[in-house]
Amino acid sequence: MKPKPDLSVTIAGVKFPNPVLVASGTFGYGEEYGALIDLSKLGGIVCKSVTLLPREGNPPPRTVETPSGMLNAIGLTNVGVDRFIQEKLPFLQKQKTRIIVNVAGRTIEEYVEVVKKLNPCKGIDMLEINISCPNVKEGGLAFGARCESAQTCIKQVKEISGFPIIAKLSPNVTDIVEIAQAVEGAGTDAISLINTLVGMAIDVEKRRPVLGNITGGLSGPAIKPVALAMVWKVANAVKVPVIGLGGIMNTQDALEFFLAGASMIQIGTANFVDPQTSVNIVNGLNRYLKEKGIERITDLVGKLETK
Amino acid sequence: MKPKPDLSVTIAGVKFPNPVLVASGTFGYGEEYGALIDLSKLGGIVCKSVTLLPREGNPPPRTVETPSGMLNAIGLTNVGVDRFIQEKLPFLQKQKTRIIVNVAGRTIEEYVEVVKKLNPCKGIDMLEINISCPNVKEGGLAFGARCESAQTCIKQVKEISGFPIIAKLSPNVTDIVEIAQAVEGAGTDAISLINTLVGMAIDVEKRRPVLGNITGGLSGPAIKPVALAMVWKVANAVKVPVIGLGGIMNTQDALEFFLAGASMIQIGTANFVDPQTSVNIVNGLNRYLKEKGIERITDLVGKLETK
Amino acid sequence: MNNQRTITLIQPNNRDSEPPLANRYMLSQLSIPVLSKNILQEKIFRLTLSSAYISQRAKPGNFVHIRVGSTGNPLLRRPFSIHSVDISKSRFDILFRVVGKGTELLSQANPGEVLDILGPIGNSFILPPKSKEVMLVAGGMGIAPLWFLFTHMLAKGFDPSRITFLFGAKNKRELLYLEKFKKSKVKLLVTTDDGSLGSKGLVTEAFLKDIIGGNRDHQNLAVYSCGPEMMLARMSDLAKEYGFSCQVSLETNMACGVGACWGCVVKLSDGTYQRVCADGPVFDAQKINFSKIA
Amino acid sequence: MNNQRTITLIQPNNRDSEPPLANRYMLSQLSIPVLSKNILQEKIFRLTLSSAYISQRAKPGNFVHIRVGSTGNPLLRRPFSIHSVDISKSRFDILFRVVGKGTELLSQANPGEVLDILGPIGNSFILPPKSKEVMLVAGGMGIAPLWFLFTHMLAKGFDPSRITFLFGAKNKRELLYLEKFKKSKVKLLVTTDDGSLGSKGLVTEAFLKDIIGGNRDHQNLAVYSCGPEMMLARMSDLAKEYGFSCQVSLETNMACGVGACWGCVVKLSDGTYQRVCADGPVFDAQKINFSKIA
Ligand SMILES: Cc1cc2nc3c(=O)[nH]c(=O)nc-3n(C[C@H](O)[C@H](O)[C@H](O)COP(=O)(O)OP(=O)(O)OC[C@H]3O[C@@H](n4cnc5c(N)ncnc54)[C@H](O)[C@@H]3O)c2cc1C
Ligand SMILES: Cc1cc2nc3c(=O)[nH]c(=O)nc-3n(C[C@H](O)[C@H](O)[C@H](O)COP(=O)(O)OP(=O)(O)OC[C@H]3O[C@@H](n4cnc5c(N)ncnc54)[C@H](O)[C@@H]3O)c2cc1C
Ligand SMILES: Cc1cc2nc3c(=O)[nH]c(=O)nc-3n(C[C@H](O)[C@H](O)[C@H](O)COP(=O)(O)O)c2cc1C
Ligand SMILES: Cc1cc2nc3c(=O)[nH]c(=O)nc-3n(C[C@H](O)[C@H](O)[C@H](O)COP(=O)(O)O)c2cc1C
Ligand code: FES
Ligand code: FES
Repeated sequence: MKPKPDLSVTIAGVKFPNPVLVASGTFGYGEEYGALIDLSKLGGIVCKSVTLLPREGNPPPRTVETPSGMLNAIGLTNVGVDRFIQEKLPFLQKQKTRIIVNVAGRTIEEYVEVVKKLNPCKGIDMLEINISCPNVKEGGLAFGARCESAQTCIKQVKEISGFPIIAKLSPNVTDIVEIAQAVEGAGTDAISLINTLVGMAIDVEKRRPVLGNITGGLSGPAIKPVALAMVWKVANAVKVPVIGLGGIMNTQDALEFFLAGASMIQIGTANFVDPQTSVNIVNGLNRYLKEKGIERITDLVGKLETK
Repeated sequence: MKPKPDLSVTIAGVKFPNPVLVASGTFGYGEEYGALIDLSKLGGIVCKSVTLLPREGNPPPRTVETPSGMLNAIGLTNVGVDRFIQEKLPFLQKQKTRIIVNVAGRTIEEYVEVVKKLNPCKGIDMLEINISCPNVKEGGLAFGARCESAQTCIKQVKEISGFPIIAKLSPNVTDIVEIAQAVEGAGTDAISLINTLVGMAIDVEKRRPVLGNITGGLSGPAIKPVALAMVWKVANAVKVPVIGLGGIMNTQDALEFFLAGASMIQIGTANFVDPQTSVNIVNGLNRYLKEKGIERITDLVGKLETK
Repeated sequence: MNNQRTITLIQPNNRDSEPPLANRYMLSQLSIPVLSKNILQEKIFRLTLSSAYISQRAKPGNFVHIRVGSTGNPLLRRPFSIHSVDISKSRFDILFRVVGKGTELLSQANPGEVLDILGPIGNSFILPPKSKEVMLVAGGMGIAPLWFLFTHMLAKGFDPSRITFLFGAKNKRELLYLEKFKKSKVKLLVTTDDGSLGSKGLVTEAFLKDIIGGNRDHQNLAVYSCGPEMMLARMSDLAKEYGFSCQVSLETNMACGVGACWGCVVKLSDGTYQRVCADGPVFDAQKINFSKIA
Repeated sequence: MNNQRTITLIQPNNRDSEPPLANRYMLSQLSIPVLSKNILQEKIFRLTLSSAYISQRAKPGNFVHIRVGSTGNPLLRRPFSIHSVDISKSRFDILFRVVGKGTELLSQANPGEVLDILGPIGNSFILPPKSKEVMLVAGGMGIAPLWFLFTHMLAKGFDPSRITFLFGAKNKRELLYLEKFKKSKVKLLVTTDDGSLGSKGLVTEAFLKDIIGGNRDHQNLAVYSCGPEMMLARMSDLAKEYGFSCQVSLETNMACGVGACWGCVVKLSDGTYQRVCADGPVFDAQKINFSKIA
């Protein structure tokens, strides 16, 4: 018998039991899926974005299905960082998995405020800084779309953060490499990509946008090719670890991201389709490495041959 | 009996019998589909991009299917403008439909040269200037991705073009409106969007990119939400007519684009799925207008309610 | 689906001081065989599904979230109310109309096929004290959860002669279960859009006529309603105007179905949003801000 | 599909001075009913399709481009060689192995279902003068077009004793039609990867042994081959080395299937690309630059 393959990954000093995270906004605060999957099997949970103040979010409808994908315009609905710490974090702290808190803000000061409030908290392993939400008027994508603002935001957050940080990037840009290098320069510990692509759907009968917010963010298998291309480009241009996401539905998809250069992956929309997806992929990776006689998942990262 | 609805559209003085075009690169030079559909039923044919010199294109594989879409990296394979005029144009000139020649180049000079060679030709109604091809190393997207280069290219082409021109834009940009306004400022007669999104697929078994060119352009239903959002934004920001494309498969999709502000549409990948798509949509639009008692297709353009 | 633990899931939302409507704590992901399929009318199907787990736990108002097809198109699950339950036979039904590709695919499921189902989900209708006069107001497929509520009430010993069932549909063919209603001794009022049976027009207007003309004590009414959004908006207005209690079961686009994504929200009169999947689908009609749903 | 004109489609590609391999001029889009389905082996299916149009026009080497499923997943059509034709009964067969979701869906097509098919497409094998010694070399599903070529030759009066058929497969179960081969009096050589029948190893090596040991006049050979790319690359090398004529039927990813998109190209030795759908699928093995396909 070959030894059990090693799925563990260490990023910025944080050791994850396996490289499969669940993506922000698609897994609530963990508790919502607690009845359906064994959370301790996950590499970690990335929580729904938290902001300084509670946010009700956008008017409904907030989601609509599209070919092999979905649009969402939730609008960063969340209870705000104070209630997050009181009401949501205790459940997460008890879980035997890594916890990454995703932070969003309307201004750089807000990002900084939220991080300051999180700094004293136990049970948080990393922060993911969402500079890429397409569904809010201020902040979000406004920061992530231009090098200077992305750099400033990440720099200021990194300066005061008590946790290693991940910069979460938007695909809605001309040159993702430029942005990735900017946030690397600002000191981010890792980069995750992609957030959703801006999209729209129209109700022809009503002659209205389907979404209350008019536009929304496209996710799911439809965007996997776009995500993969960006992960590959960024992984080849930065030294910090890259976390890949966008349309990953199964082990095969996950392997494509590792080969392209992702050190870890996140599962988003697939949680809605089958809550077992993330756990299935952990098992699938184990099986794959065993079958191929590969010792460590890290041996696959960036092993794409392009010559 | 109500009178037959009016599907005709006039753009830059060119009257089209209906607003349904077939998209560049997906319909060859028309003759390839001549046995399968009645070309005279189309609003017009946009030919495969022509360049100054013949191009062999990229190494295979050149296409791969993705969820609700496909990647292509053809690489502007074409016979070059001289042979285009000698060998391909005569067939097109004989067709009872409008002919739009799509032009690409590695340098602005090449665009200009090609247009000069086309200027004396009969049977061409408009030119579409492809500043958005993601699958070539030089030119293409390099021009379309930045305002200045897009503007310069379109300006120089417009100055010497004997035909009205359409600027074909890329979705791989941070701010499509900025680019659209730049080419409007440069004097384009119309804007078409979107070309393909940059994407990638990986063969896990071989640990190689599926495409010979590593990355390719994503098209098909998967990208429809992205196309629709961009068409809506651009149509609300420019005065020149907008031609919408990206993932249109049926009449319903087409209607979404008209409501979003497209004056005309193009059918691309759908031709591969069902060569009848464009003709079916022409018929479907006729039926829809009749059923709803709408006299002219132009009455639908931009009629999206967002309040 | 190797994991079917039934751990407490979502903490009840205690924003308001009322008793929670919900029994929300037993969501599970199950592989459930189709026992039989009935085509009740053109495009209206009833599937009987075999699950001891769900049949034992389902309450009227609960729904299930079903994966339809595995090609990725459609991608997301589709929600359907639990339409009836037979605990002794470990089965339950869903009733649905084919409106798009998801319901189309589901209508092609054949006996023996196994469906991937999340359920039971959501809160449930609160039963009234037996002193109340009960009125059930269904529009079209709104019959799906109200039929379960109705048969549940009868089983719990509610007096059928104190129950009025108002049922509106496009035409008489879509007025399901007329025979069964007759046998039940309930007072049945039907309306159709085309006047092919009962009074022609909207079921809400028949309801209004009944509560005004019927000499009813509005304080003593317990009204339950399900149907198209326009209809529920009207019921909400009437509830506010006449002051009767009214529980409605809502439908919105759903992604996760388990309370995680906040995609399925409905706006309340106080300006806040609640999730139809985890805080509903049953809401107090008076508390919904229907003008902001559409 | 209201339009089934059969206009001349693609001008023959006259880059080289040889006679064109093709009969490419009668592509049509047809609605074709499935007559029957045979499961020959695990995952290997044969569909019999009813079409006077195609059966009358098909030549060995032609293929059809089939729309599999209508949910948009898979999106593109899938190409399959015409495997056999019965003109008198207005039918033709395709033979395929289930390798992914497209072939999976196609394998679920049942008699009576109607498929949306483009065809016949592509050029065809050029028959040799009857003075030649014919060798057919099939690997796996490569049997599909070669079987049509083989039966066509017999029907045209070729002497079976001058035909050698080499057939390689994974195992003996996948060596189809052994009985039929026996009856035909052709010389049959089989190989299997696992040695379960015939010689163990690659069919190309059995072929090599035969043409070296068999005292053959390589100038007088007419070789036809179809199979996995690695195998055809080897055949191409052998053809160059031993100087025999060899026609191969190629497979590449296809989008349009009608010559419009230039997606399906193969690289020739002169550095140019040709389309497998419109310029092939049959090519002179010596002219292909196989090292650049993979
Ligand atoms: C809690 C809940 C319980 C439900 N119970 C039932 C039931 O018992 N029986 C039943 O027939 N239906 C029920 N529905 C509605 C059902 O889920 C939709 O009809 C179904 O999801 C449509 O899927 P589709 O793929 O066929 O249609 P799609 O292709 O997704 O859409 C087709 C049309 O239906 C509309 N539509 C889609 N989803 C919904 C929705 N959730 N509500 C209203 N309109 C929608 C779309 O706008 C579109 O016009 C319920 C919905 C919810 C949220
Ligand atoms: C001209 C032509 C004739 C063909 N004739 C036959 C035939 O008679 N019988 C038969 O079984 N197959 C034939 N093929 C191959 C057949 O088209 C593919 O097997 C089929 O398209 C796979 O579709 P899928 O959706 O099942 O697989 P996918 O999900 O698309 O792919 C599954 C696997 O098959 C591989 N694959 C996909 N398409 C091709 C292809 N065109 N060639 C080689 N590998 C591919 C993929 O790389 C992947 O590994 C032919 C192909 C061509 C181009
Ligand atoms: C319903 C929904 C809500 C989301 N909310 C957030 C969020 O709050 N913060 C964030 O950074 N990303 C959010 N995302 C983006 C996802 O985390 C992820 O980047 C994106 O969906 C692409 O991955 P996928 O295709 O696997 O879903 C959301 C996505 C969806 C579908
Ligand atoms: C195989 C293929 C080849 C293409 N070639 C060209 C081209 O030569 N020039 C061009 O401007 N666009 C080209 N395109 C882009 C299409 O014209 C169109 O912009 C894009 O495919 C989006 O539309 P769709 O989703 O309807 O296909 C090509 C697209 C495909 C799929
Ligand atoms: S559907 Fe996700 S919260 Fe209700
Ligand atoms: S598949 Fe389009 S040219 Fe061959």
